Amino acid sequence: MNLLTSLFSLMIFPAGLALILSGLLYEWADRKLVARFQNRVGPRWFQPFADILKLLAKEEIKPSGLDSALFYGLPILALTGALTSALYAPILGLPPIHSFPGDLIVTLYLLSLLTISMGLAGWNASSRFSVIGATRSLTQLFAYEAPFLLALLGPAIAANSWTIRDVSAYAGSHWLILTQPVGFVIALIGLMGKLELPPFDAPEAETEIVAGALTEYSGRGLALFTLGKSVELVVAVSLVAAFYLGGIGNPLLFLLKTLGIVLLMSLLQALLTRLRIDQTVGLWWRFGALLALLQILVLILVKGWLA
Amino acid sequence: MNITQPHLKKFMERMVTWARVNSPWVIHFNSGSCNGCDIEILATLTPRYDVERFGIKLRGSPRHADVLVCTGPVTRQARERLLRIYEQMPEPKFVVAVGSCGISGGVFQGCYNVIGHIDEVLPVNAFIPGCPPRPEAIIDGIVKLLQHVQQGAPAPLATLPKLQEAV
Amino acid sequence: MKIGSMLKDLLVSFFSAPVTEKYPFERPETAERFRGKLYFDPAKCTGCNLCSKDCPAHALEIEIIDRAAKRFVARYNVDRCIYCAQCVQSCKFKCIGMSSEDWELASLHKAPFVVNYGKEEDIAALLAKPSQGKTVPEPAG
Amino acid sequence: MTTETLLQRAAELLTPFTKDSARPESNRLDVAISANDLPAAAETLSNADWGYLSAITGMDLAPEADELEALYHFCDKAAVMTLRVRLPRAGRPEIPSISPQIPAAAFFERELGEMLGVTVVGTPDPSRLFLPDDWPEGVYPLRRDFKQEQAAPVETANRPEGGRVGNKFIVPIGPQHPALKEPGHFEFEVDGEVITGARMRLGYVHRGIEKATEERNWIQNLYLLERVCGICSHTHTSVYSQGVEKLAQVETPPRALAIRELVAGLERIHSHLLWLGVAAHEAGFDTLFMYSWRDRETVMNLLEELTGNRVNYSICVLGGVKQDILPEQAASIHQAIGYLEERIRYYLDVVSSDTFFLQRTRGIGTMTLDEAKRFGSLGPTARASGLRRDVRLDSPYGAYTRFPVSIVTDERGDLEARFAVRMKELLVTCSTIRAIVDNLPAGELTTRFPRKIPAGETVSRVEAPRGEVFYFIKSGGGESPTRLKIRTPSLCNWTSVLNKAVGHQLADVPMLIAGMDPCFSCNDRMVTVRGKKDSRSMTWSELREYGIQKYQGRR
Repeated sequence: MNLLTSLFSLMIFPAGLALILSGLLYEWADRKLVARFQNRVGPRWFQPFADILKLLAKEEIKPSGLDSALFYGLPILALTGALTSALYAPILGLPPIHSFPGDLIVTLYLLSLLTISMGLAGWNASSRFSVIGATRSLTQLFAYEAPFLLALLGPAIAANSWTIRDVSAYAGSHWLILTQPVGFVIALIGLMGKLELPPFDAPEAETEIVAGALTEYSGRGLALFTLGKSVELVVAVSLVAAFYLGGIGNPLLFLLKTLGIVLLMSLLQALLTRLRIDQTVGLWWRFGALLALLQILVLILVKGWLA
Repeated sequence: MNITQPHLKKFMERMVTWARVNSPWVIHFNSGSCNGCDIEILATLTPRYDVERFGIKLRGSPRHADVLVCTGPVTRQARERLLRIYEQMPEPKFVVAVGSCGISGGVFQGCYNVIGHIDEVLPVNAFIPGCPPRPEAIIDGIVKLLQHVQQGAPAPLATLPKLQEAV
Repeated sequence: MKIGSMLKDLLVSFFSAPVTEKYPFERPETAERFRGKLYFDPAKCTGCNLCSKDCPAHALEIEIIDRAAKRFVARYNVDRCIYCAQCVQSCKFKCIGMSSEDWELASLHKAPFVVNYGKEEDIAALLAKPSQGKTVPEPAG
Repeated sequence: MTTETLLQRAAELLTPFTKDSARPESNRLDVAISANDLPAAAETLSNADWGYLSAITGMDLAPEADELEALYHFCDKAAVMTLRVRLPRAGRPEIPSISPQIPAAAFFERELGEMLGVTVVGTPDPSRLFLPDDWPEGVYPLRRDFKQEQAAPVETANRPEGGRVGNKFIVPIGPQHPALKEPGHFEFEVDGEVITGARMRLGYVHRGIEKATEERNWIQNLYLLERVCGICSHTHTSVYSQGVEKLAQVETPPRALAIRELVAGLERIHSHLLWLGVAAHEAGFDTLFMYSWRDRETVMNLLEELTGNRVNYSICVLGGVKQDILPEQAASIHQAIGYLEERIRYYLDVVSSDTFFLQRTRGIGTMTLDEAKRFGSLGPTARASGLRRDVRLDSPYGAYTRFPVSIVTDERGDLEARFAVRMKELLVTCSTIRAIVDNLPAGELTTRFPRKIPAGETVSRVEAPRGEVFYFIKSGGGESPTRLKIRTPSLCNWTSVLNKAVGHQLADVPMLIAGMDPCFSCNDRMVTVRGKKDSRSMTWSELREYGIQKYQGRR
């Protein structure tokens, strides 16, 4: 019997279809807020659905001279990476469906599977712009991965457990944003680095390298990649919300928390200029990693002193 | 399943046309224009006109685009690039000629380096005269094209000479 | 050296209505000097053809059927016209003007771009016989 | 240093080379010299720091004399000194290059070579600049006997290179552009992210306007020249009508001149705000692009209200202007300028204090004063490096004597300085516009103007938003000009941009070229079309092979 319920929860409700729909809605919220900050009306609510459906119905062109298995396989890999990471994350205000000790680390690496597959897709393509886009997204991956991980480890250490379910339960009782404000800031900025939102969108800088790694993709490949990115947006935002903004209360409250983070992110997107790739890496390594390490150090001292 | 086959197919057809009409991604190419029409096209993206409310996004790569908005009287040097961009756009694709130069050569008719009409190089779906047309007139042109697509008129597949003959 | 120097502007426009004009649903009113589509009044015309001589884009030709009875037909190409109003400037009898309301001229094919102004029977007579209007030098290549 | 003393000094400097000299106008001196004295003459002029090379005009004197003539125009403040070199028309006329002495001459010589068939000996890059790749050899459009049939397309194999050539990695940028601008074609040799070399090819927007002016009468040319560039259309009509009015010795009424200066000011505001938005978009700061273009709509409304069109105003007529400034329009000008002035101050503060934006502009593409002089750069780009060059002050034309402007310069010379100079310039323009509207001189709008212009030559210079526009107009007494030379400011600024690009990051290229141009190439990629139709595929090398065979007629 639980095969049917787990199949249902995998395919339909919290993980599969509902996740994709909420991913598209979050992406619409992000685009609408950025447009409103720029004094524009912005897209209608069903815009991401129309984009994805149109892309799926478009003809797919595979430029010659590149490995077709990789060309068709990587978008699928990217989307599956993003979808599976949702299994352990508290999405849509529900406690995670499955959890096992140490699933925090697995989720984070499943999330960066998308960036790695996009980098590989860019590297595989023949156009110079995808190659440059791929190198940029991989260099940026190494830049923000460490501080982002450390920022999420803070609450895990505070709750001294590695499973997301326990950490979010622990975070439910005390608001970690107050005790670890630096951790929250780094997690937020790390989130924008992972999702390659401006000011960290050098890998797909439209005016320099057109669409970076995705320049060659059209039709289905492009649809799967954009879908993967919006699902990643949902998963990462709910992870940070669950850890820092007081766990998963009732679903409505959790929805407000995630939308609060999306609002903050779109404000930063509208406010800041895109940084060159060497400036982003410099920023991450000089401030990001340092502050995150400091935060962990302080946390361990405090825990040691308390215990 | 076969009784619902035609219904399913019709429903899918309507859904795909709905998606195509509601998210027309645009790519802009200046084939020799004086920039008057180009700055009006760009003005449609800015807050006062904001075409993102129709789902129109300016894309940099021909791979991602559905509508090629082309300006200028197609100089001889730009002709091959124009063909190449059109070749690289996935089906179904549409071409909008903006400005009197693109439709008839405008004030540059008879210049030695100018071909004159975009529809001599590509199959054009919509013409927007004006020198330059106002941003509202450009939006009006694109809305007319989208309404035409809405009525289910399939886009003319690439009927132009293939790249080999064109080179 | 501020981090977000445009923050105030962003917040102001976030909480106020966007400045976007909802074009196809509400039509903006244009300045009354705006140069839209041409209109021609054959009654005042004398067939002097000064307007089509100075047109930089060969967009206007006046066909003279009967000078005394003021029977003229103006063949106006909407797609060639560059909306510069030199014809309005050259015409001494004020029979040509540019409407400031009529600027939504987009169309899906080129047929509606040739417009004939004049009395119905003159236009019919003109369309009957083959027109030998000014040939535009065909561009090379 | 009045114009008279400047011209005398130039005459003295050139006495060893002068064959004969003439003074056609109060501020112009023509010096005829022989071809091989040219480099020496250029050397003495640049050593004596006499002005700068503004343009090279090539003329074919076919009906009168079987000769070509190359005119090297040097300008210093209001003085214009032209070196005239006559060359035989038959065979391969040759002229020594002066680019070793004046690097800015390289582009002019490239154009002279391809348009008139004069071989410039020793010019760094004699390849084609404007004419298309498939233009037949030996056909020169600006010769009098040029017929369009001679120019049938000829297949050539020299396609722009892309991808990995040897160990160099070529990034082609242009001619298609995600945001806007004239398509040109740039090729940057890239080592990792740092640029090691840059090559450029224009010609995508070359429509052959200079030849077309000879086939149209004086009135039609007004509207043809207005469409040389859509962003500074008023500049071209005012420089053309000012030159033709000088040729026809017609006195333009002061009210018309003031209205021309007013519209030129409004055009400068719209052009600089446009540039601010596009440069911010290149840097990835889309919010500034959205806000600056939203505020630009105010000045576009104003232009539409005054002239009837948002971009090609067509307000200039030979001998005056078409539209008048009525009292209620003066009120709306005041109201709009008030709002714009406040917003421009705000943008000046944004571009000089936003930390993230300064990361992309401070210290990028820094050009020192003498580099600016050597590359012959013009307009705000030059003034940002401290070069005090502005035609509205050097040789005031039209109503600029009655409503003067003050010059804005900066010493830093980097991108941030160029943003600051343009914004400060706008503040000066706003106050000038207010002064014009308040005391608009009374009087007529236009005067009678002959249809045939008496024979003669003249030089007309105007300060466009991007720099000095130089026109040389020669009339043979008929209804159309015999020669009309247009030199737009961008041609001079390319050299400085290309040399500055070397050593910078690829990500800085759009910012470096910002305000000028293209960013994405669409060529050099082949396609396998998989789908309903037949699948055809060509690899890149296959197509090049195909192209070469096709061009040699074997296919």
